[in-house]
Amino acid sequence: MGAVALAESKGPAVILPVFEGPLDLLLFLVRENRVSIWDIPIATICDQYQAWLRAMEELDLAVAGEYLVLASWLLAIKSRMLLPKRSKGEDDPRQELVERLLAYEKVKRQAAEIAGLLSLREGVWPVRVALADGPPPEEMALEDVDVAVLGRAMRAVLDRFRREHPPGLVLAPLRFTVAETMRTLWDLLRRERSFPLLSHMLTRPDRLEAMTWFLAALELVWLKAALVHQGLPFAEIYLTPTGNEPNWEVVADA
Amino acid sequence: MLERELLAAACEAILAVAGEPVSEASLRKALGPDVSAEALAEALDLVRKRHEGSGSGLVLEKVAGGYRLATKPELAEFVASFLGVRAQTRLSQAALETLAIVAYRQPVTLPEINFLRGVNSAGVVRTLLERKLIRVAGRKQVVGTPLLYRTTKEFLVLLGLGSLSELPTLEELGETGASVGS
Amino acid sequence: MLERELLAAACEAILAVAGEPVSEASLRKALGPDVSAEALAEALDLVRKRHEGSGSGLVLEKVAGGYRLATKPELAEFVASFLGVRAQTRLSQAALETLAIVAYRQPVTLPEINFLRGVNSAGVVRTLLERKLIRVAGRKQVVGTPLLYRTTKEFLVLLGLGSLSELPTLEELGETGASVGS
Repeated sequence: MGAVALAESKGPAVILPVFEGPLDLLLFLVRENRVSIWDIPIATICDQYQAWLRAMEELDLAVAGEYLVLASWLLAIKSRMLLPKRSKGEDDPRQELVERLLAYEKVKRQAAEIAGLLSLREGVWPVRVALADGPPPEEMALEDVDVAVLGRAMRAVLDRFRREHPPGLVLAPLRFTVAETMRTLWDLLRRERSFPLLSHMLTRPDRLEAMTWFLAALELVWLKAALVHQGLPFAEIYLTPTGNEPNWEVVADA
Repeated sequence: MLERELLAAACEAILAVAGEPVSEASLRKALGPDVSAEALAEALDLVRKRHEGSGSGLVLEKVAGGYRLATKPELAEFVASFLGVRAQTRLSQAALETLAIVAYRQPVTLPEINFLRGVNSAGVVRTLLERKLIRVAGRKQVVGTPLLYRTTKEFLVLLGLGSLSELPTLEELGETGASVGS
Repeated sequence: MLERELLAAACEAILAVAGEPVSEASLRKALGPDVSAEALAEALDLVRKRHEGSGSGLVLEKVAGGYRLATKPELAEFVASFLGVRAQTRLSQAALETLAIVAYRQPVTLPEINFLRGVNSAGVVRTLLERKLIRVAGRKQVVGTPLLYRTTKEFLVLLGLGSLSELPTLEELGETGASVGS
């Protein structure tokens, strides 16, 4: 439990402990009031608990939802305590809370035991003498392999794969649509009668745009709206119109 | 006797390169089939004694079901100064509590940890996983099949324990009805 | 003289954790400003002598960058034998990655593994087969009919899983602590 200085009405300068959670705060209050954990004066503790929450809020300490859940639980117990007991055998409404507190208190003592062992071991370093032929390769003992290790290895594979295979054209934003380019190309063909596809493609500033022109040309040929001519391999590719205007409604839907 | 001294030297060399506890079984496998358990025990005893004097900076430890060489705690300040670290990074109270829950109740799930501590401990669990103090050990067959956690060998090494059974037990203060201490 | 012995012990501890040659300057820096060059030389001499006997597995060497502790050359065979034994119970990063690919993408072929990892993984696949962590599960009906690999029952036991369906997704593992911090 760390501590934060707080000026409060109770005294000149009160130290506000920083709690690990609502159970920690509740344990603190039980101890502060010097009451038995088996017979907690719920009304008093409930009021103090809420006072602490307000103090924490005023200090802008993040009050997690868990604190509020316990606050409403305390209120529920408080109101049940006010009801007359229906029968002698009825459970004490505080029973479950006491069990939670005892279990948490045990966790805290076990944590202290572990902290104690750790402090004894501070400053003990494993010996690792270098090997004559360089350090051994990074390996992991089989018994240390768990699903978290396996998952990390898979993520490493996938991350590396993505780095080495940047996304292709498929994922690029649709700045140039094939349908629109087909329309433009058709208009050009009708006007010019012949269109140098290759040089047009090669002078596009954008690879994606060049691809779009190519796909648009293929589409027009497929729809029998244009013909392709190429004199020699690697020479200019010319497109000429056939006079069959494509059905633009169908093209737009495709 | 040379044979015994050679065996001790070989053990020391192996432990010095291992950097982690080595089980008796692994040592015997590495040293050859003729080395009896008694001979190994004698050799290890020789190594331990050789380092007991104040002239040695090392110590033979029995941790996590094996043997390892470590630096002597009383030399910590020199080693720390050389390595440029103050001490090994301390664990936060939240991490200690979570580690205690896993250590004493393993195997345990995140919902169980959250319930015991009264706060969401997912971040702490991940820190402990990254520090290799706990590991995932399958799933619990309940609704949502949450992952189960256990402590690791590294946890035993860090605490200097031979096995989990050496974890300190607590007197059940709560059951006697005594008021709560911290 | 105790002071000299303490100095020798501190030198030994530092050299034992360094894992590489340490210069006299670094040693003196770690040991403190009062340690003279002569005192350091004496302490190192003490360390050297302590390891000269046949009972020690280590040797103090003076190399280019300074001093270092190494295993004695005549014990190399034991050290190599130990490292060989240990390698059988360890997985390299390459093996771990390949195992992860088989686990998450099974059934999977070697060409598919090679494609994902970007390197030929035939040797690693063989290792995993020998360790019984993966097995052959028929052939893929594509050109070359490559063998298909799957994980084994031993793999599930190692991870503490009842069945493959319990293998957490990468998203689930990533979320193990995405929320509340420690």
